[in-house]
Amino acid sequence: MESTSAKAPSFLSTAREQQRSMVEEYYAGLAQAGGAKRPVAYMLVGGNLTEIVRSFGYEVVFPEIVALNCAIKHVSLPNILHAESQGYGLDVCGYVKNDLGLQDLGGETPFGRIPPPDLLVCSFSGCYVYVKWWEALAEKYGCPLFMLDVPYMRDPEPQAEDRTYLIAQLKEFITLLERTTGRSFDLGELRRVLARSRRAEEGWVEYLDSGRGRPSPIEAYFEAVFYMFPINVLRGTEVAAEFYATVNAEVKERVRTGQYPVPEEKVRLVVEGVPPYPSYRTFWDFFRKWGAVSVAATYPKVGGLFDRGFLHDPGRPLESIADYSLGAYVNQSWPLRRKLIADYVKDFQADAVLIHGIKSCRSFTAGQGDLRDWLIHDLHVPTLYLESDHEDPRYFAPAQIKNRMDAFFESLGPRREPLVPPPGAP
Amino acid sequence: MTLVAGVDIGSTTAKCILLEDGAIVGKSLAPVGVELVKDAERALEKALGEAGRERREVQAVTGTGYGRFKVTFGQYTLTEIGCHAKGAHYLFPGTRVVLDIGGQDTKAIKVSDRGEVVDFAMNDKCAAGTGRFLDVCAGALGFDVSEIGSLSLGARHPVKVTNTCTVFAESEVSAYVARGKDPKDIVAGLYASVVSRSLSLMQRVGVEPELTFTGGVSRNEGVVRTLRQRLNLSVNVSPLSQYVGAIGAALHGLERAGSPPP
Amino acid sequence: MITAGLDLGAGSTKGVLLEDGERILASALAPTRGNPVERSRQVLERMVEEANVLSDEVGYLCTTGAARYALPERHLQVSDITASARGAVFLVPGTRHVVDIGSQSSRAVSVSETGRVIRFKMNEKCAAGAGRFVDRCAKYLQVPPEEMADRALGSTHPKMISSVCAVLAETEIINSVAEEVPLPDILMGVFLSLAQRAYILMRYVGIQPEVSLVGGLVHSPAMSRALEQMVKAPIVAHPMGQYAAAFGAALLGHARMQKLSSSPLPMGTPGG
Amino acid sequence: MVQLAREVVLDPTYPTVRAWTRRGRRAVGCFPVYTPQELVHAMGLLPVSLHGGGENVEISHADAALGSFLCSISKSTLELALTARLAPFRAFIFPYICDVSRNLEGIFSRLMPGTETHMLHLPQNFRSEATVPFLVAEYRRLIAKLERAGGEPYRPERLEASVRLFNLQRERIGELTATKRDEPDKLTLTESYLLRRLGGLLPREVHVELLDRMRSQIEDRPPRRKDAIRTLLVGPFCEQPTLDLIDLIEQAGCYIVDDELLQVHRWYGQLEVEGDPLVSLARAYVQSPVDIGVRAAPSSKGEAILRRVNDARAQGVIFLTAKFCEPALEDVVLYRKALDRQKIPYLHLEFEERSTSFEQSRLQLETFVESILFD
Ligand SMILES: Nc1ncnc2c1ncn2[C@@H]1O[C@H](COP(=O)(O)OP(=O)(O)O)[C@@H](O)[C@H]1O
Ligand SMILES: Nc1ncnc2c1ncn2[C@@H]1O[C@H](COP(=O)(O)OP(=O)(O)O)[C@@H](O)[C@H]1O
Ligand code: SF4
Ligand code: SF4
Ligand code: SF4
Repeated sequence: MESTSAKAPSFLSTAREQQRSMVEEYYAGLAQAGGAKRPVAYMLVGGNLTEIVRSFGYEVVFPEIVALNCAIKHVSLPNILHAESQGYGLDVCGYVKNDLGLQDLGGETPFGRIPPPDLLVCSFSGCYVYVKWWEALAEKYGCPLFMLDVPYMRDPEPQAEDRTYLIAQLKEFITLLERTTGRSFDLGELRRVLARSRRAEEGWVEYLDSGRGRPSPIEAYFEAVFYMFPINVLRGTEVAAEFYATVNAEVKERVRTGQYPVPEEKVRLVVEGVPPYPSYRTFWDFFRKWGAVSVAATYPKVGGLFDRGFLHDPGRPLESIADYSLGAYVNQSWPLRRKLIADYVKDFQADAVLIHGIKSCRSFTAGQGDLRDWLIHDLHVPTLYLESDHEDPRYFAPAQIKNRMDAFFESLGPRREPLVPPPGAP
Repeated sequence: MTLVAGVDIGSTTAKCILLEDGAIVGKSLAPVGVELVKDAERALEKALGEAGRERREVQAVTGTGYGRFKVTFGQYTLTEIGCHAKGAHYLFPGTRVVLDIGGQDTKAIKVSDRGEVVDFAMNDKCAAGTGRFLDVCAGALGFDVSEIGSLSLGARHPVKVTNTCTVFAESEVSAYVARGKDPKDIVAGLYASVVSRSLSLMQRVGVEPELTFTGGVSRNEGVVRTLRQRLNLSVNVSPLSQYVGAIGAALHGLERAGSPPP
Repeated sequence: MITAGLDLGAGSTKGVLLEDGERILASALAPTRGNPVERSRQVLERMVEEANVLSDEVGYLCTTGAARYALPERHLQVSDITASARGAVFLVPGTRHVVDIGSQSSRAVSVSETGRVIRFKMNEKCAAGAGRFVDRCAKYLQVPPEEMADRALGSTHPKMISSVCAVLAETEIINSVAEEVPLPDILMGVFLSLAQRAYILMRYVGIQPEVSLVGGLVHSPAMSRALEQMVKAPIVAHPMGQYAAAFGAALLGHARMQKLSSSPLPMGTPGG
Repeated sequence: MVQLAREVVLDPTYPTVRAWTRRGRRAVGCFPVYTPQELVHAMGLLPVSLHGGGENVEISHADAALGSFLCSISKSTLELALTARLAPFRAFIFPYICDVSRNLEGIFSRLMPGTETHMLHLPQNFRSEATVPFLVAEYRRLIAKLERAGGEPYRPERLEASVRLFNLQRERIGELTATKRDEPDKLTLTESYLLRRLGGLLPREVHVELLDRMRSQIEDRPPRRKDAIRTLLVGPFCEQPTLDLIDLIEQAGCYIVDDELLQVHRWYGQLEVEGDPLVSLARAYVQSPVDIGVRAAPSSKGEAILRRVNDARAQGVIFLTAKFCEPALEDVVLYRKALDRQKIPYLHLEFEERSTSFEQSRLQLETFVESILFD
């Protein structure tokens, strides 16, 4: 039954404050960046080369993150419409349209102006749209574009030839950076950056792992999304390395005081897919009403599957960066993705899986229907599939989504016997 | 003696069912307008009128359908997915799969032997293949949707209706009319298109006997016939098929009436 | 020389008679109702009567519109985009951009001084962007269609419709009514949503003054008001704008007839 | 001949492949746009181009796995697989041309037990020294899969022989496309398309022979000068428009003087084998000048389109893109900006495999032609 006590979510207050000011500072810093002294590199979240670029003194812009920030702040639609008037069709990825629309309109956002790029780094890691998007930016700005071709992961472990190929490209990238910045590569600096990344990653993993608790002291989808910002955008900086200590201390406090994000945990969910950012709050509310909490999710791993064993290693700088790029979540083949989700269900004792499909993202979404089918029919895990968009508010039909969600949770009701753990992954 | 009511406020019609000790004693059906709360009230009053009963005798009212939250005078709500499962189970206890085609969406629901929802799938993309689609296309042919049920009988060369959009399908139909196609063939094409879409939806939950077809479109004998032919299965269709959601809602109230409302 | 232009539209059939490609002799309109051939013959007959000419004085018959190929006695057919661009420039000289909103589709066209199409774009995916949508909303909201525009103009806080789907948009409207949004605001929202879609098309082809609105929506002052809000420039809606394609057809027919009389080429139809 | 080609192409059960496999041979389905079909051939297998289902395949199973907002070719290919119409195939190769093709492989690998499937990572970094060696290694992964699918062991000399045969085929196809460019009235786009498409459905020797026979027939045709517009057709490199739509384009008054249909046969011209044939094959892919949506642009997109318009002496461009095909959709915006600058007329249409009514397309095509013809 729908619980009537859908209180506002309790945030980790200190961490949340800290996160907010980190975001503000970051954008404020960006607004000042650009030019020879603090050149700007545009990068993509999946398989990014933050550490290398930072070691050369670049400021980094992630248009995907800017796009999702715009969507949460309800300012994505004008950018999208502008891109559509340029000829980008309804079906083009919302991130792309938000970014290209925004670029064309001068880069002003409610959180500050986004400076144009001096360098475009395309990590072709799990999304072909990346290639198209960066081509458009290169055409617009005429700045250098480096294409890091990341082989798709079809085997559980990286193959030797994949690593060799990536390391060769990374070396070529470093040469390009030396040429464009006039600075020489500083291996010591890269190692220091990597060490900071690693600290952030360890803290982040600790945070994610606390979802195993019953009840879960974290909301591993809606809440985790807030704490993704440092791990994706500020990785390699000291603030990011420090940040997760605050977060984890507060999570422990929650457990101590019994203040859980969903006070009456009724359903434990594993969530797959990108969130509907324009209707983030509404969507979350639908869940809380049913006492549903996400205990693990794939989306917060788009910037790296750190929780599955990979961490940057200052002792193997280029090798670990290569492995990082290969390990982006969307760069995993469907068999690997399926196994990961099944593992989450088992490890985090989830009752059900929610899949949120994105109408304009094929990389994530194409095949989620098959995933649903596999979960329901082969693993007997109740699974709900919903669809809207990550950027475009026009695609969120609240009544329909609520209807499906209610029906799903209703149907879970009578069968809330403890679920048999899925019979192992294939 | 327990008297309960189920009120189904759909996207096009409001339905009400009165159950007394598990037997249907009254029903009503009317198009919905823009004042859903009033529509819901009216639906209940009309059913009470038919049964010759009083409002105060009703022990539980359950709202369902898109407008279930507008049944403000009721005690319970349940989505129409749950209700169609329950209702179909009540009418045909052997039901394993329910296909519900209403005004705005199509649902395939897999149900347990106790009438509980096991899995369901709904049309995700627009209103293509729903009741609205048939209403609009019937209009383009100059008919009302209730008149076209038997029209496809003598069709020999059904046309292909491929447009995914309800609104553009209307122009596709107009184009066939302009080209002088036999309305029989056009209607047959429409049914094939509706059935093909719902088959694809049923694939998601798995087709198995018994299948019960519910919702307003199940009153269309042409669609029923086409569905039977395509599936090569017998398909349960009750004369009360449009009321199945309301029946399920009433049953839900009956189950819950023992326990105090939350 | 008299030429006739017939626009066999999806919603209505329109016709004009032109003398020497200049002077308007007659015009007529009838709802198509699924029978474009018969309807266009009736329209032609009515015009011949109105103009008080003999039917064989009509030297050339050019069709346009969705059913342009349906009428066997036509001499030429042209696309309705070509035709309405030509007609818009005839009705409103100086037009360089045409927005054509008919019953089932909206188009934006940039045109040369002579009315030749330079670039165009039409709505393809969803049908929530054209006149039929307005008609349906009128029916839903129980407002007489001719009053839609007037009532909409009374709006102070228009309620935009966000859904891209015509059908879901209707649900959205019903929700607005349930939430007691004032009727004028809902109505203006309908026009603004239409205008927003059209605006994307318009920007795609490039907006240049003067902008003319043609098609059946010229009868809705709220439509041009909504467009003006988007474009932030005046929009001209000629009272005969619904006939733009018919005018264009008559004009192109006239041009073709002149060409034929000056060259011995056999009569051919481009794209025919 | 063309009629026969039409029948073969319209039959979604792959009659030619069935005939071949009945004789105990093994066939491998190759998803567009590019796979090294000569490699498949060299292992004693028949490489067959998959082209989706066309208008005749009703989608009822595939939607469930894929969702609605995807191109038709992905859906219909899966539908054919799930309804046993791809039964003659022992293996499927999906190149990483886009996220959809890539993910489709993951779905096939679950839903098609008993066949081998392979996602071929086609590199997108064309400047790195390491790309060719990587692609060679990638081809070796493919070889291992093909051996499991019943292919004969890989031998370099067999690959050389296959390259020679494929060179012949490319030469013949090159002649067809040259004719279409230089004398567009000698054969229609539909004819040229059908003849080319057979190339992915027949044993290559048979196709070469067939085109040999057609060559003189085409040469002997009387010219049919027609007042049509020389047009470049851009976009349908993967999902194929239906024959009716292809017909419609020329009916509306265009001559398609160059197109992006069926790129697999035109990825490179004559392939010279020097040293290791596998290296030559990889190098040919990396160095190919082909500049279409599924390949990271070697140079500016805008310049590329203008160059192609120029090479084809085209008066205008038609973008014909499959619905939901992002690689194609995103390029159109860059292309049109360049065309706008040069005032070259263009038209953008979208298509779906299953649509049978083309009223909207016809209207736009006619307007496009009229806008160029009328003054
Ligand atoms: N007598 C009838 N014959 C054929 N179709 C009918 C008939 N009555 C209703 N319908 C169809 O049923 C649809 C409404 O179905 P219903 O299940 O009541 O929808 P909802 O619950 O969404 O309001 C209408 O759109 C119409 O197509
Ligand atoms: N008198 C009127 N008042 C308001 N709207 C009108 C009027 N006449 C036509 N319309 C609008 O114009 C639309 C028809 O436009 P029209 O250009 O004639 O379409 P088509 O060419 O497709 O038949 C109708 O759907 C209606 O919305
Ligand atoms: S993964 Fe999806 S959301 Fe992200 S850029 Fe690619 S298409 Fe867009
Ligand atoms: S295609 Fe038509 S029915 Fe579908 S979403 Fe668009 S307007 Fe709605
Ligand atoms: S049609 Fe486009 S999106 Fe679809 S598989 Fe081909 S390239 Fe990918």
